[in-house]
Amino acid sequence: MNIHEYQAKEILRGFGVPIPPGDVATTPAEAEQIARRIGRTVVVKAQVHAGGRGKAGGVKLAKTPEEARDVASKILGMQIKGLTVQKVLVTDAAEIAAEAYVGIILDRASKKPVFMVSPAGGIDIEEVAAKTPEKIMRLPIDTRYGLMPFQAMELGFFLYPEAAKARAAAKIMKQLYDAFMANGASLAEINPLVVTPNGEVIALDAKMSIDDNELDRLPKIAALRDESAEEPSEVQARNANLTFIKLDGNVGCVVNGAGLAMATMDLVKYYGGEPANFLDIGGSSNPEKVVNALKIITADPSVKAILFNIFGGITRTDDVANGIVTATKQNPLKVPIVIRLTGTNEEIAVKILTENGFSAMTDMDDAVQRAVQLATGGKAA
Amino acid sequence: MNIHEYQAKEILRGFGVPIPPGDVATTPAEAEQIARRIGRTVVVKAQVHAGGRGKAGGVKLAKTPEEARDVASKILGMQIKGLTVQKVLVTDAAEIAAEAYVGIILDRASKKPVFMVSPAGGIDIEEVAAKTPEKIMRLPIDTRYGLMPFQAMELGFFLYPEAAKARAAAKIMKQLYDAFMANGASLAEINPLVVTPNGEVIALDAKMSIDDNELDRLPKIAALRDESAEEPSEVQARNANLTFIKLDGNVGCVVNGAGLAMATMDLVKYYGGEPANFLDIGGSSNPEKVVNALKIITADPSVKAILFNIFGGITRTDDVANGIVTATKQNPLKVPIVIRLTGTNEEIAVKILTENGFSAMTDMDDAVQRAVQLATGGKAA
Amino acid sequence: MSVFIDKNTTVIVQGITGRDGSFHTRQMIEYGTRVVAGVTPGKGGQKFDDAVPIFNTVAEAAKATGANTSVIYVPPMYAADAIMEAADAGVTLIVAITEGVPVLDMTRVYPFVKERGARLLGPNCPGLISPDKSKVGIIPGRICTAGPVGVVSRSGTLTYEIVYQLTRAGIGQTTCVGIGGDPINGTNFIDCLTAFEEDPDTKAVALMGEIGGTDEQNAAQFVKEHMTKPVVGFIAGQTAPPGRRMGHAGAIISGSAGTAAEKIQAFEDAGMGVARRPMDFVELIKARL
Amino acid sequence: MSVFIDKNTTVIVQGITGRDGSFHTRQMIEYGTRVVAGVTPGKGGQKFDDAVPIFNTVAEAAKATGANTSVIYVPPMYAADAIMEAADAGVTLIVAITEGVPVLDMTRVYPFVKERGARLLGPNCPGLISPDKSKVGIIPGRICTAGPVGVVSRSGTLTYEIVYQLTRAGIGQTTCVGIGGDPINGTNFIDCLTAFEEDPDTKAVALMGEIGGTDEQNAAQFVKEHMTKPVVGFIAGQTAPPGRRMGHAGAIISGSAGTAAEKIQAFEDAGMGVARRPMDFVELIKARL
Repeated sequence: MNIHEYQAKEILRGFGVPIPPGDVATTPAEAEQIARRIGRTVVVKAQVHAGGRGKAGGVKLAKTPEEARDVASKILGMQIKGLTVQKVLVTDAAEIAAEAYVGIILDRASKKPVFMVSPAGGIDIEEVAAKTPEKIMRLPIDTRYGLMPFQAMELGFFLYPEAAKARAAAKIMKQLYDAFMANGASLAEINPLVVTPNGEVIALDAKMSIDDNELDRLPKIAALRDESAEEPSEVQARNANLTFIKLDGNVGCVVNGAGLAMATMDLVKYYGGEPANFLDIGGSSNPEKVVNALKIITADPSVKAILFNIFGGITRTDDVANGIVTATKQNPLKVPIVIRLTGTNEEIAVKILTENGFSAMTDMDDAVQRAVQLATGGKAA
Repeated sequence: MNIHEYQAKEILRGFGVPIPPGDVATTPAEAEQIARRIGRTVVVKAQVHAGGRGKAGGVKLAKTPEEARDVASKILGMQIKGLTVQKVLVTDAAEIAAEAYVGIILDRASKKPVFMVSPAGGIDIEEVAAKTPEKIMRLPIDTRYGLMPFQAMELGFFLYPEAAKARAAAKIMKQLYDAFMANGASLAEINPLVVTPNGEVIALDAKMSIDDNELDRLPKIAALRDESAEEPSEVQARNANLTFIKLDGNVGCVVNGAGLAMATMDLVKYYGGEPANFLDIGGSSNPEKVVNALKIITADPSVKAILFNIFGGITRTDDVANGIVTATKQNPLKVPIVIRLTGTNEEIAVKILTENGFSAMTDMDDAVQRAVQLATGGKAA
Repeated sequence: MSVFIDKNTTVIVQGITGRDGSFHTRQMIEYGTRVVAGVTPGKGGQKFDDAVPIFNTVAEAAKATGANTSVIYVPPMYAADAIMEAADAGVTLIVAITEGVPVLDMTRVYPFVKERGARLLGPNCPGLISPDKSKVGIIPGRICTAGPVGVVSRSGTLTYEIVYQLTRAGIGQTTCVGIGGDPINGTNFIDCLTAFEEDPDTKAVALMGEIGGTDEQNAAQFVKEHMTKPVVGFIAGQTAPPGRRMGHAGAIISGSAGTAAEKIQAFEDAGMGVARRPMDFVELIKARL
Repeated sequence: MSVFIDKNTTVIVQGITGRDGSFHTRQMIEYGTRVVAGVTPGKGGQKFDDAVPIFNTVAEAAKATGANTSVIYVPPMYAADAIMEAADAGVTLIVAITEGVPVLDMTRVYPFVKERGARLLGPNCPGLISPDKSKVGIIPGRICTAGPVGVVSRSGTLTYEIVYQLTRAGIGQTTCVGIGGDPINGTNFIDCLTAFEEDPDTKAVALMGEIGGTDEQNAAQFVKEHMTKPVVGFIAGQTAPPGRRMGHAGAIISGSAGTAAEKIQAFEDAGMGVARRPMDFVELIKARL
């Protein structure tokens, strides 16, 4: 789960990270008030789950409260990578003497959270990695020991040769690490970490992603989810316990299991179709899930055919069949459907389907070809 | 450092351990007030750093506030193992259905804190270990992982076969472990952990010892030290940064290094004397320490001779010599002194001593024999 | 022969009285797996289906039965503890089926299990099956048949799909291993390839990877350098958009590392067979046996 | 030959600019120890006594100099971190002089150092010296002389006393090792006995123990089972009252384990020579050479 910059900053402040004052506004008037309270030049920043806000015009300086209102009125409502800006962060525009990058990423190769720091901050770390890899220090952290003081100092000295700044940075590393661990993060980033003209080390921007698996035990963090900043169909799917990602194709896919779902999408593409979505109904089947899945898919006008690909293991294929019958009774389908079922209770499932006027296939390859034909009107290979 | 039962209970309460209400009193009137506030039968318990309080008459039941006052007046001022009772804990006398033992001890063999639990509680765990060792479960804890939930449950089920009680005990194990770690303990004990007639699991007595090395970073715990409950000469020594233990002999020993100090005491005994103390002036010498050491030793009327045994490594023997001269100028000695010095700046030290009327020896064995002779009037071998 | 499990595998089921645990315990027993104990704290002393003794702790279960394997069906927030409990009790194979285990938990679990010398499979995996010998986990027994192919995969139902196709084509398996799709798991492709290479009955290996991470590239490197047996690979997620999760936490494309194209290239460079579609496995494996 | 350190030992001093660190660095250099780097965060780039380069971190120091050993003189609350920093930087011998390190810190330090394959001596130890070759720590060089006796001890000044007596009697040492008196330390008697047994130049060993714990009993057992060379032992603390600390946290008599009598008995059972007084070492060792 991604959280907004202002939320990440709030968390990091709680762990002691020095961050200039600021607050979030949903209207230009609120932005003006916040700017007035800060009483100095502010920066107004779009709060959306997308990178490149600056380039998109979502980050602007404002020297006066009135200017903050004007700027906010332009940014609020703006579209950035398909997402509408609903909130802006209005924050003290600190002066900057130097910019660094500090991040922690949960890394599968080392099986550890890994610190990445670079004295070349303020830009994409990917760019630094590509152009000047020697300017990045990577430090895997053994969570059994945590970030040890000497490691924090190693990171600090990599950013700043001066002991005072290195120590200040080391302290921030520890705070960032503690925030990362306590909040079940998969990513926590300060970019830029800046040195102000009078030598203070402070965090100007912050980003955190939370491991979805942690949310059950972190209700406060789970409550930070901003559904208004997400694709509505994805919100709907998540609330129905479905894993769903909207794409731009014409074949709506309902599959059990992520690997099989991806393989199904790939096969759709292979036969000349375009998958309209990734949708995994997961392991434990129940008809309700299938009903919800169909609701979400049929709401997408670009879907020209629906493809079910169910390999019943834990998933009972009769549950899926019942779900299809129920859903289509409630909302008759306007597009053709191809159902491929095999595995647990297959015979019952086929019986249910045929009794309700559906036909079922057993071979994945055949089913995908058929769905693509239907979606493309037979134009695809 | 040992802390009192009431202090240990206060700490454990802070970690959530269920403990019956109670408070500490220094006068019979206070004890009465506390008993009145509790409003049920109470137990009045001497707060001294010594085991076997019960057998010594330092723990008594009182059914009424008046009885609590009477009992407290008997316990306060009582001597237990040479220590005067200055405080009593007045606490709810919970009814007991079953008693268990729970302890954590920092163990040198496994290099870990080790849980020791036994369903046979309420008595000395040493007794259980000797008579029914199968009733003790030992579980070393890897502090990198901490006490894991499954381990807490293993301990809980060892005490109680019923899941509810095992779970309650497991929770207390975790709380005790957290208290142990957070307070730099070397020992934390709940004895007895009891089951009340209505099935609650609660801690009736608690004991904690703190690693002295932790006190610098735990000022709140360091403040728990009750100097009134300790031997005054040992308090004085500690405040002068000396390691001192009072014994009953006639040869006062001043040595640098614990091993050499023990070996010196052993040699005193070997030659027929009795060491009056253990005193280690430590590694970094300064004349002030020697002055304090002599003050403490000369205050003991049983000391008949003083023996210095200094092997100068980090310790500069001239510092020691200067300390002896200063101290004896301030307070002329009433008993003979034998000074053995060798090592760093030995020549300077000898010069200082001889100029001030002292003689110095270089051989440990000779010096010890001489000191014993002086202390025993030549009677010892 | 087979890898990791066989007729001598004796299994403890952690969470045996839960919904998933009880269902799959029955499935395993029906398949012939030697399920010797169950664990549900507080139900110690009872019996599951009047047959399998239940214990309060894995330590007790292992001590009483000498089981060498444990399979875990406990809820995600308790799974890390359950894995560590199993490792601490001395079983040598731990199969964690549970999906949704917090990844940070696994950063502690992994070294813990390793220190104790146990093998962990999963979490978020379907387990493994050695046809006609033993199954530990949830892979449907009827889709498998004994034979010469080792199967290893990051996903569940996709594995079933391919195993089923192999079986229908008369190509049996030594062992099918689902290593799971989580970012941090106990057993990786190389561990399985090593085991298949050593297993005399395995004549070829089918490997199903996914986008995200570099495990498949590492596996390809291993195949190139250490495998004498043919390996056929497949990558799911060629159509996945960059940077989006596809259910498995592992299925993320991060920067240039982890794309399907990159992984397929690595397979080709290693001289592996590459299945473009799931159904291609049948012909590619057949040609290599 | 010698054990643990020799002419090839290259040393980093952690806390080189501190009071103790600077004093003993000069002593070590004077003795001939190859002190190649110092570490004091914030003083990186400077030189100690215009000769020894100072670095901000041990990692930098180790990388720049290739040092194989680090000696630690930092304050007790920072010592655990300093030890782990040294181990992480890849040095193979870490000598922690610092006294007063919280024991719980060591419960983490010990496995950390072990995982990295380094040897830790101490904390709360005087270090070690191989006469005429190298000294790392604080043992006064002038009391030692090269020769055939290995010395290992839990205490500092008591060791000096005995080494000095040996030296005066013309009995030299291969290496003198002070393992320290703390409850949890990195190197124990058995580690040292093993090294002395393997060292061809060591002909006999002098071992100085203390009351508390069971290290001496374990050492005696090891001598009995594995040592071909003669060992003479001594136990300090025969007159210590039960249950009272005598400066070293180690010197606690807990129950029946750890008394001087028990340890002396173990020495005798192992066929070791037993020194009743410190001065007895000279004759007992001489008789065994």
